[in-house]
Amino acid sequence: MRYLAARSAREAAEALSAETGVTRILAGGTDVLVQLKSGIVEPDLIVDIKRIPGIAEIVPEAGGFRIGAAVPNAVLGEHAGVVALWPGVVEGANLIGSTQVQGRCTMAGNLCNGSPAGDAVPGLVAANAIARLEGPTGTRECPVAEIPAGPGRTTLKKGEVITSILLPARPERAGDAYLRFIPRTEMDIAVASAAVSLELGTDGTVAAARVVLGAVAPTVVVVESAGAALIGSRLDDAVLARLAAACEAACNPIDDKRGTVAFRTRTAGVLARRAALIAYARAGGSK
Amino acid sequence: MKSIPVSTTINGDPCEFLCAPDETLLDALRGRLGLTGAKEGCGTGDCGACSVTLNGRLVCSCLVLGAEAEGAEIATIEGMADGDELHPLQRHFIDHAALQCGICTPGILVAAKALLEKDPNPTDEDVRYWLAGNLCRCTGYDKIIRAVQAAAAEMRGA
Amino acid sequence: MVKVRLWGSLRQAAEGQTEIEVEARTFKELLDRLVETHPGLEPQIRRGVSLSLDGVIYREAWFTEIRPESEVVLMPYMTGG
Amino acid sequence: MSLDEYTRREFKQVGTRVRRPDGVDKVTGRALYGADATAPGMLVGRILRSPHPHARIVAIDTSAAGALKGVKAVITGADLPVQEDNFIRDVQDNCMARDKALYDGHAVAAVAAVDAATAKAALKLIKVTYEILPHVTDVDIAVKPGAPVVLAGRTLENVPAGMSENVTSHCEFGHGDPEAGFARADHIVERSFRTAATHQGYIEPHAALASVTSDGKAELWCCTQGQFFVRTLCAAIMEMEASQLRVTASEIGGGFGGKTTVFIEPVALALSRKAGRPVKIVMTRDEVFRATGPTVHTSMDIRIGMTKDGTITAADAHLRYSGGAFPCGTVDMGAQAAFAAYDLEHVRTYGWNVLTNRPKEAAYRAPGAPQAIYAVESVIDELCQHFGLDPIEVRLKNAARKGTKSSYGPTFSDIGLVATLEAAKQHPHYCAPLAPGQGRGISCGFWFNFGGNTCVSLNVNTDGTVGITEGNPDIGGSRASISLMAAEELGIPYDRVRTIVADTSALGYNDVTDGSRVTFAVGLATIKAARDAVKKMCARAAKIWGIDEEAVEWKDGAAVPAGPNAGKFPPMALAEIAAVSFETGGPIAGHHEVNVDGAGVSFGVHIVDVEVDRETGATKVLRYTVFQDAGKAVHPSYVEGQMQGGAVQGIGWALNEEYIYGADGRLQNPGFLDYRVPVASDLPAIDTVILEIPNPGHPYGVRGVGETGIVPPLAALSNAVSRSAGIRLAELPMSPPRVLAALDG
Repeated sequence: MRYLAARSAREAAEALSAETGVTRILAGGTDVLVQLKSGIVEPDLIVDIKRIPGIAEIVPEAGGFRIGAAVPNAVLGEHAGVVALWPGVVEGANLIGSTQVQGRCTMAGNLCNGSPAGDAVPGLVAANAIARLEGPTGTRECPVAEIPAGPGRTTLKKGEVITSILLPARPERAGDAYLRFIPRTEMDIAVASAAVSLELGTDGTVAAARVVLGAVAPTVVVVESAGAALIGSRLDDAVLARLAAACEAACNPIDDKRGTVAFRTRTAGVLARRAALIAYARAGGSK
Repeated sequence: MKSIPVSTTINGDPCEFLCAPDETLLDALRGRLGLTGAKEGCGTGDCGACSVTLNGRLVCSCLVLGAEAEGAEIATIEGMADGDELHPLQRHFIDHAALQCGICTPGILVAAKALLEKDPNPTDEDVRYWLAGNLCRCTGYDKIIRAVQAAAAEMRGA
Repeated sequence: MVKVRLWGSLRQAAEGQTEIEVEARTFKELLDRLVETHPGLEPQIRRGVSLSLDGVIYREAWFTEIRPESEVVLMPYMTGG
Repeated sequence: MSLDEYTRREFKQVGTRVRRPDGVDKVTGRALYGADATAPGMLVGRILRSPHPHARIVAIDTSAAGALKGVKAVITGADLPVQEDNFIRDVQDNCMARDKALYDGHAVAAVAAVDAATAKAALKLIKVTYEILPHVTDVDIAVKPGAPVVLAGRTLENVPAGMSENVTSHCEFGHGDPEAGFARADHIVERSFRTAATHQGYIEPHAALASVTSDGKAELWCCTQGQFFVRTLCAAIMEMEASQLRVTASEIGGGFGGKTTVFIEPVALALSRKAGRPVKIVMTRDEVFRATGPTVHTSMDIRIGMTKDGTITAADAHLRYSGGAFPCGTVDMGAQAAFAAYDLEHVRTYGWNVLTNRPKEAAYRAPGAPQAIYAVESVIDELCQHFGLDPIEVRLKNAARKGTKSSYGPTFSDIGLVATLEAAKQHPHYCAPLAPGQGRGISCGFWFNFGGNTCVSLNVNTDGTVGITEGNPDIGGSRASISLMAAEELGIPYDRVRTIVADTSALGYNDVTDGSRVTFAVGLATIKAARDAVKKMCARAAKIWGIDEEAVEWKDGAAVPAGPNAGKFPPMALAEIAAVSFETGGPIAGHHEVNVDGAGVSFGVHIVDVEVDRETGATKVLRYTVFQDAGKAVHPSYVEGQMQGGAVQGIGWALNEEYIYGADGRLQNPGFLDYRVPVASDLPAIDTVILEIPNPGHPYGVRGVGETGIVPPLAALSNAVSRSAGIRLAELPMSPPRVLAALDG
């Protein structure tokens, strides 16, 4: 195995595309090193992107924030601006692993790991976040929602590296929230999760909504019908019931050591309902 | 695999070592530098026994490559006491019987120190969540929380 | 003579009896007499038994004195964690 | 040993919260644990493990591995001797499979190489030809005739005919006529329960460093609860004489029963012998879960009858325990412990041990008791709910007490159950108000406690300090307790005594640190060793004073004339006698060797409040209080620590911890990510109430406290969940999917 601390995104992309063997990109490393330890992968090349200038920075951009791919989630959580604008995205990112893991793990890494249960991903997808990628043929932008391809797989092409993620601007009355279910209070992988992002109209009803579920299908799921169910409402009980039902209908989970199909389906609806209420309150909505 | 030379500062002292590209910081600390205070309980970031700080940030040294430590400042349990004077956390852990077997203790002390540097006056719940990545199987955590709070109170008073 | 109470599954090895009377003054004598008089008990005794004497459990201790009025209960050999 | 050991006394030091002698080492990272040992020229040992739950090993080709540069030794089961004795053979075959791989993770070969990377590469070059056999990992399937047979020919004579060959032993305990008793009951609850296998979950993986030299001598450093037992097992497996094998116990990073046997130690020795160099093996966490000793998993049927005033009229239990691929006797202990807390006229328990393709069970804190008592205490709670009776009152009404003929045979002498229940009943926790949706559960727990073989040497140094050499690894602060008892007995300050744990060449045999025995048994031997030294010091003083030995007694750390007739001499302190010991006859030491009995049984009562999230099935533990009799709490902090640690392990067992096997027979969750031990944020404070009812079998009244604490939480949690959510679960763990499924009916 070779270790390369790339000095530029270009160097990283070129090294990755030139390598014929197995490669891994090292940002926080909290998934990659676990894979190394367990022997799941034996890379020929590891490219550490943390020494690329600017890649560990958070920069305001067009009313939103550009989050460098190597920004540890603990740093993200300490950024008052991002927390105020996208609290749900940050709470998802901050739920990953322990305090120790938070000191290393990144949203981009969570996305590239390809797990349908990644805690950072539903919030990013609900936020319509855009990833910026450096690849052998240059730079491109890609909605975060289009990156997951299945358990452990992404749509990234060989040699492509995410260098940053843009959290867009949002209107005045907007809020988001993320909830997951785990058996303990910490340290588990989500058994089911839900992110909800809402914008309210001037009348205080929901004008736009995006509901995203995690851990209930091979990738995170954007549940259009669940979002639609909230439009024009103040989240009364009947609307929340329709939201939960739409979420349950969108679930296509597996039975495994972490949860059953029935449990994941049921809790996905519950979490979406609870997350919607939190997002609504954050947006300034009142019932 | 060709070894990589790494220059770091460990517990305030400059330190150079060679490590394999796939070698973790934990293995380098324990195997190459004789700093066996950090323990490997899992190797996958689930137990926290290998906790150290890297540039002031609490991490699991099993989830860091040795090569990544180039230019970094690392603090381990071995650097926590000031000479023969124990850190208040260390003292209170002994006085409150916050350790039984002691294998998780170095990691918990390093983590608790990082907490108190960030928040000198945490609630019990803050301490419990901060330390959720440090497994202890002997104590049921009760005396650990009490010891951290006693040390925090002393440090605030100082 | 002392009365020795057996645990349930030893009954079949002791011709259906739950209590056996033997002449013994110590734990060792008791085990020897039991094996002599009830050979069916031998496999279990060889695997190991504990002895409760007036409510106190003894795991080995051949020379533990047994008085005729003592309550003697045979138990499987036990270990802890 | 007798029941007249105890004499009432006022303690000066016992009962104080002194600093433990290993504290500074452990808070500074200096303490040396198993994996911290090194030796010159040390090789790295790694073990190849079967991916199959059940397979015949047709052939193992190690030639390519052996030829790899840097590989110094390769061994397989064929390198170890054929053992006659069943017990030793099982231990050995568990360390290294011989003919069959019996579970996922079973060791089949091992290598020693110059570094970890080479060892890992060598493992990949070992070619094992397996003939895959049908497997069974579930006790209820394994027990049925026609199930795949894990090991043939291991059924004991006590197993009724016609059962699966996986049933290796049967036991039955009890008295009276249960059917007659059930006929008198106003209500009978009959329920079947299952409990998952759990793991002790010590944070320190097993580690061993072995060095065998060409003259047949060997050194072994390892983390173990019993270096002497390790020597016994390894000497048998290596066909060595005990005197040639010195085993040193490192500091131990948790055991809880799981480090009472060997797994890698004989492998490290065999590799070292073959390589001619020291070999260190450290298990990965994955190996710890797959190939050390979790608990039994169980299936149980419980039936209890009660009258409407809360009197239990009869009880019976059928227990099916599986301790994995080798026979074990854990069900015997479960069957004896099941109803121990109750005074029953009619009671019967039946137990069966069943083989499955899982790792060989090891002890875990009160082995066998938590499972059976969980089932029994759940049914008693259900009866309390049925009749609307207070659960503590019902337990008090039926509690075993002095004179009760126990369900396992003997008549109880002084036991502390009633006092413990009374303490729980009067505690503010028991009557604290609960919010809607919250539930409170209680449970009793029981464990036998043991004493065992123990040696202690106590050396009086010429400067008046004292060194104690004992032979039991300190897993929870026992060196502090032992020093305290010596200081108390000698009448010198605690900090003038230092206790160390000896290697196997320094002391006679000591039983494993298990059965809650150390503070009790080693403490007893220490007190007697101190008395031996005192006797010798009195004799020296008598010589110096020129009076009879009988005319000298020991008081407050000094020899004094026994009365006015003995003469008028000022007290001669220990330090003064020690200072002139070379001149008065030589060094002074006391010692004591004994096989201790009279440990005295132990009871505990736990109260827990929980709240179940009815939409997700998650259980939050809100408040927890432990009540337990310690006889005499030598170091109260570490007594509390045992009670708190046991309670939290039990909480984990009740709520989330489980071995999960797939249909392929492979363990699905061999890591701390998915084997979910409680984390700090899962828990409230764990309050403790120590009762001190002196144990007549110990000079200071000490009773073991280590194990009982893990017994009550299982049912206490289940009973609390029942009262919070209105559902009665009969399977552990009560993981959220199970709770939610029960709530959804």
